[in-house]
Amino acid sequence: MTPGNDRSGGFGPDLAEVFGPSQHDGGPELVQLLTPEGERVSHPEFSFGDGMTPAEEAEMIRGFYRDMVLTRRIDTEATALQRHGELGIWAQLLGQEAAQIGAGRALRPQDYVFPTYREHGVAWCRGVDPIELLGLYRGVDQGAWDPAKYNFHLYTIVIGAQTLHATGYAMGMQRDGAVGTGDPDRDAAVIAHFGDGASSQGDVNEAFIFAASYNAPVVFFCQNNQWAISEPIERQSRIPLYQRALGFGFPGVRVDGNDVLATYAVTQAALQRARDGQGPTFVEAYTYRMGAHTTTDDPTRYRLSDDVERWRLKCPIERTKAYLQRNGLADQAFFDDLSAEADELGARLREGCKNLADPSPLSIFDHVYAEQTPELEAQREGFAAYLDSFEGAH
Amino acid sequence: MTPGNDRSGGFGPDLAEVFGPSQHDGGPELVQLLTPEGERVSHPEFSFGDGMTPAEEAEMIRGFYRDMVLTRRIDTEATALQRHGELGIWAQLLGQEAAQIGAGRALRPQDYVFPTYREHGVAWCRGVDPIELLGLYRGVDQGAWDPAKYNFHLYTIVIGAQTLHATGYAMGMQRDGAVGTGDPDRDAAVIAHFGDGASSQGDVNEAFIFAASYNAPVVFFCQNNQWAISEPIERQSRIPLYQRALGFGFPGVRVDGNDVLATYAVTQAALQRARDGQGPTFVEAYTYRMGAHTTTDDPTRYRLSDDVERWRLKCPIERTKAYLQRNGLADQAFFDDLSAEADELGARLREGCKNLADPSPLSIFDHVYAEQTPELEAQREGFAAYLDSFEGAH
Amino acid sequence: MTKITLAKGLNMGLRKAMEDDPKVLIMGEDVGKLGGVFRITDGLQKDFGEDRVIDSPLAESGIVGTAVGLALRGYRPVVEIQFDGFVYPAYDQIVCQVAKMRFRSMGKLAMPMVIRIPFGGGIGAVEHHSESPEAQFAHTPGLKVVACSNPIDGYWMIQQAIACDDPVIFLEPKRQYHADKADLDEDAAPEPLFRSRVVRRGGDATLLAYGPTVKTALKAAEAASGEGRSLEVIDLRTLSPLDMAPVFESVRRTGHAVVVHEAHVNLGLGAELAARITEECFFSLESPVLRVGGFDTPYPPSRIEEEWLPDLDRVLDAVDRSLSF
Amino acid sequence: MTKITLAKGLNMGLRKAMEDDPKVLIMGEDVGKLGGVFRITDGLQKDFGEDRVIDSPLAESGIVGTAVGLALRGYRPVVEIQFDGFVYPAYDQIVCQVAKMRFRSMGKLAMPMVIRIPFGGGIGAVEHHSESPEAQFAHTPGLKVVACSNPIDGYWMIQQAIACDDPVIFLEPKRQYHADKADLDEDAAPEPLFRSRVVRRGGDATLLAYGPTVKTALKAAEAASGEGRSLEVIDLRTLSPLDMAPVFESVRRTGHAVVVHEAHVNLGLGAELAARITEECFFSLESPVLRVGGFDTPYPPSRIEEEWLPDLDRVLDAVDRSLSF
Ligand SMILES: Cc1ncc(C[n+]2csc(CCOP(=O)(O)OP(=O)(O)O)c2C)c(N)n1
Ligand SMILES: Cc1ncc(C[n+]2csc(CCOP(=O)(O)OP(=O)(O)O)c2C)c(N)n1
Ligand SMILES: [Mg+2]
Ligand SMILES: [Mg+2]
Repeated sequence: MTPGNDRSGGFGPDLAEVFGPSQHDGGPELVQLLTPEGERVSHPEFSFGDGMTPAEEAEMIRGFYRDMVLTRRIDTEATALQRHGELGIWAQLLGQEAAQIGAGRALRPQDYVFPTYREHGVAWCRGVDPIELLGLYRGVDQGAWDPAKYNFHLYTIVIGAQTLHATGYAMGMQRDGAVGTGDPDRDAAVIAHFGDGASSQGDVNEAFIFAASYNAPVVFFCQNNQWAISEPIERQSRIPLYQRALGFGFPGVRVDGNDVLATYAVTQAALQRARDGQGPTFVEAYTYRMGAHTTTDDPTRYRLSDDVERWRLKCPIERTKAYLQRNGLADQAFFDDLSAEADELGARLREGCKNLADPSPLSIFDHVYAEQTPELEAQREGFAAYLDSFEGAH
Repeated sequence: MTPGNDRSGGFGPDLAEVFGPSQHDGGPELVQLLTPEGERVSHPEFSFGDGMTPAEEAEMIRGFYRDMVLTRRIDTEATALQRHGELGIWAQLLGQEAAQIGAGRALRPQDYVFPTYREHGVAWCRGVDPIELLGLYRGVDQGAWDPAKYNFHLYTIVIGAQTLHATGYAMGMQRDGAVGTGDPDRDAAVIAHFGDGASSQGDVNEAFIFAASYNAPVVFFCQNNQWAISEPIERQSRIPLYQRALGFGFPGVRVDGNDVLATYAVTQAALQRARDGQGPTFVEAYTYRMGAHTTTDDPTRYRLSDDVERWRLKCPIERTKAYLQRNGLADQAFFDDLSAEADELGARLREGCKNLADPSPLSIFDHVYAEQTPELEAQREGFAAYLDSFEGAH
Repeated sequence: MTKITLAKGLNMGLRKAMEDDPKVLIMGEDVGKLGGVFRITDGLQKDFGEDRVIDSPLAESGIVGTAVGLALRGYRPVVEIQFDGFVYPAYDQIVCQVAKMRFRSMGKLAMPMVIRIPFGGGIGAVEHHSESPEAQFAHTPGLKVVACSNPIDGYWMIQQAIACDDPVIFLEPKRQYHADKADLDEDAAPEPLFRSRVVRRGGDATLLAYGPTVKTALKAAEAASGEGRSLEVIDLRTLSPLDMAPVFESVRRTGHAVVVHEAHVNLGLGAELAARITEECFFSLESPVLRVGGFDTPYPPSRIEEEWLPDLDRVLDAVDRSLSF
Repeated sequence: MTKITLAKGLNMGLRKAMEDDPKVLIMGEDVGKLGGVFRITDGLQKDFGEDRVIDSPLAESGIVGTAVGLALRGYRPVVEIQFDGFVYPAYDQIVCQVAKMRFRSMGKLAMPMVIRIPFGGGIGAVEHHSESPEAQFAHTPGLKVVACSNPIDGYWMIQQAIACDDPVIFLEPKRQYHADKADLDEDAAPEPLFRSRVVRRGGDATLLAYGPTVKTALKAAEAASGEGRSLEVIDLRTLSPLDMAPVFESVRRTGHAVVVHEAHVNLGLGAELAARITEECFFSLESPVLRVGGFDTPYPPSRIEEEWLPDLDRVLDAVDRSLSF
């Protein structure tokens, strides 16, 4: 090749042609086990239900369905609570239920989760009381649950920061001898959640490097919901995101994030690789943010409703329902009961939210350090005296 | 596949098997045009000398040889100057001459360079007086040359930071209409130098993302000299570094960084891609740091002399000399003249270094802002008066 | 004369700067179609194109780092950091590269960059959205740091900052974006950028404020006047360099000074102001300079942020303590 | 009793901490075989293995960010930042994550991490190798910041910092690593970590110093005593929280205070000390607190660094100005 003459020569084929653009979702690269129409399909590498009886399998899918319906209800209620002024803001997960439930249900108790601010479905799977999710958004706390109780870290708002925490935590598991022993109750892994936008942060790429370098047991689970607030995925990557991992020397796979069975199967396999001591995996759950970025966002300024309509046809809940119904795996009573359960949950959330009390002003000084410093004690006392001075005035 | 049973299934083949380990330098992936023994070999994609007459080609190779010999002399002299206390520290390039001269000579005047602290050979190609390189290491300045004069930015010491500057500068070229016009005197590109260690920094990976996203005309030129101070390349990547680029959606190529012809050919092609508007390329120049990290480092603490000996056989200068001699492309007079020229350069450097004057104490206050602020003016005056107060005392 | 909010003033100022100089670029997350989460860049991408109003990948170090390169190429990038708490990933580029470029190149390289940061609390947001990081930037030589407090300043100061050949950290009190309106006279001659301004005359004590606390200080002065106390209020406007002349003049007259900012008191701007005022006005001071600010704790959950933030009563309390010292 | 340098004291202290608690890990660039560029971790990887002395990829945010995860898993990471000027890529993780974890989790999560930073100038290095970033950390609630100044403190303070359940920014005056030797008594009872210490008694004025400037202050006091002036020297040791009691006691006695640090004067620790001393000792002060520090310019080329750094003469000059105010 004469340098400069043949424009593509020497550097291999045009990668955009090889990989296709970043928002392309067809083709064999997308792992799918349940079509938008609710048909089971098979995949050469991943499958769901192996080793289960049909009854067990149906039970599990009904469980996923229930999880998704209840998670959506939490989301809808919280959105309404924000509209009524009970929450300051809410980050909706509408449309991402299958990605979160599929990932969340693939976890074992000893695994550990590092969520973003939108992982309400994963929190549900970990047993966090949904009322505890509201505090941050109401402004009464910054996450009220005990991470150690659920192996579910507090929400992280600074984009990408938690992927490094996840990697470090996984390095800790290695040091604890909790990886690759072959004991299913002992071997553990970490899952790090993040978004398509987050993939551009230095921290996330450094997390890939550390995880690869130490072969840490961590699954990088990216919900590519196509948007980072107003910016489309094309701004962050020109090829499919899961390919990013290959350049760091570990596998990446794109799964249909609106397909709860496929997401479960892929995440479960990735977690098992990690637990077995085979290191990190990148899972790109290809999905769509059906709602606004948060309740303060106005997506009509930057995207077409056509897109949203197209994705509505891929609804993760509808396809699971169609599958269950078509195959007679759930009767009307199941759906009615679930509907009642959702209503109850909704009522409990509304009630619980309103009962979330404001913290006391003096709590400002709590937990800055393990023990109160003299400096802060003095500030606290000064502030207490100041507050007291109003007592008389009122 | 049953999740968790088949350990590699679903995630593709073992990448370490596909790509080989990061420090593996054989195989077809390494672009080489001149063997360590000084034999010309051909490569299916890259070649050197097309369109030139044999005389022109020989002239060019003699030029490269001269560049490498003089660059090495600069390095040796500076190392000696440090030993004699004339420099505070020096970052040696020993062994990396071909990588730097190959890259440096592939540049056009309108291209722009962002170096690290070790790009003395590239500086040489850009016409920077080597004496100007010494100031930073002597402690009399932080880079004395005018970057705009040579299109060669100041050295950057914070690892990786300059790769973002390079990308931004390239975005500026796009906005100036200096890319893809087809006019060889107008179309321009940027080259960003960095090391294997640097590839772990968030900034470098963000630079890849920005460059890919905007298709910026920038060549990421990584000298993989196998070491980041005491850390081997395996700590930063478990597969060959050039593969990193693929995950970001642009081409990567590994070239024999001790082969000046191959490095020239590959860099030149990558630059041309950029100038043509085809976006970024990653070039991994596979080489070896023959010296210490800097003159304050002691590599015997962390690496085997065997390795160094093995790499000595791949010397970039020796192989070029062997080629020139064996093919009768340079006579003894050429080598003698060059040797004399190197001695002269050495003498000029020693002399020039000693003449680099210390800055005046009051220069501390210069150029903090475009115009002096009243605050700094007051500090300056106070300090001037303070200094004056000693005049009498002495 | 047009009635404008601070948000509108900044938007108009940016537009004017882009019209006046084709080298001015805007970069940041969501600054394009969305117009930024606060709509400060509303309509600019539509009118100036995607090459001049650049939606960036989600990476703050990347934004500032590429802006450095654009500045070296002769552009004048105006970077938007979405919220104060997200400036830290870019901290290295700002402190080690942006701030030092002119000095280390001995004046050969300029860094005409504006980094706009919506700052301060009071909007009921979740964590990392209500920070006041100004002291850390003011401590860094090579950066200039300014804070606007009202719509008219917003309009002029952003243009002046863009015209400035030094990097400017431009702090915008996000709580005020839509709070008040003022009459803009586009033909008026603006005050220079690096000048503080006495915004209310008074003789009993001096209140020093900037950004969001200027309004608090003015309210406190108003309330105090009802009790027969006359407080002078200075809007500092420039935090680095500080413009101390009007401050010294005032404190020499009143003998009392109270600094009000939202940033943590410990090592906040108040510390520097107290130190300098005491050095220069030692014999005029009748009491030590007092500081009212955010407590030395992380920013609290928003339901109690108004307790954490300095308010009118805490300012008046400090004035009381100062006058009765 | 062993004669040790500061470097040796730190190395021995780290070793002791690792022996005492298997959860203690060391992380950083080149901390393994090389023992760190200053050899502070010399021999530790050999004796404690690669799992406990971890050479990291070249990425500071990655180091601190993964250390956060390790701390959440119950480890006690001790992070080495190679040079002061390279802490900034980790700034976001330190300020937004490390510092806030306990507060935001309402005490449920601890962050027992030590971030060791060789700091300060005077070693003839190139740019970014001589910075004094302490004020920026001290301004951040949730972090503790300490600076050692001598071999014995080095040995004890590093162990105490590792034992502390809060994150500690641990500043080591790199210029002193090999400068002086002192007798270590390993059976002595160490001073508590968060206490300042009067290191020389005197009655005419109080010098406040920490890290590298303690030695400068002591030399200045020695020189002054030759001229019949008796200066008290306090080694602050803890920069956040500050231990003001001995400072107030001293200044009430002397009526004069001079703060000496290498960091830029503007918004350096001296500002906070001046503000607090003036608040507490207003009627005892005979002159304003004066500050001697690095100028408000970027750190200069090393051939003139000794002009930039506060030295004995500049301290004495300030004492003169203070006493003749
Ligand atoms: C460091 C940082 N910068 C900016 C923000 C503001 N911000 C919050 S969410 C968001 C977009 C995130 O997009 P993505 O990662 O795709 O996650 P998604 O919200 O779509 O789930 C931005 C820019 C932030 N939280 N942190
Ligand atoms: C942000 C940052 N961290 C640490 C350092 C200290 N340091 C200087 S060079 C170096 C190793 C760089 O290795 P590499 O990128 O491979 O380049 P090489 O020196 O081999 O040319 C380190 C850690 C630095 N300069 N900047
Ligand atoms: Mg997204
Ligand atoms: Mg290297």
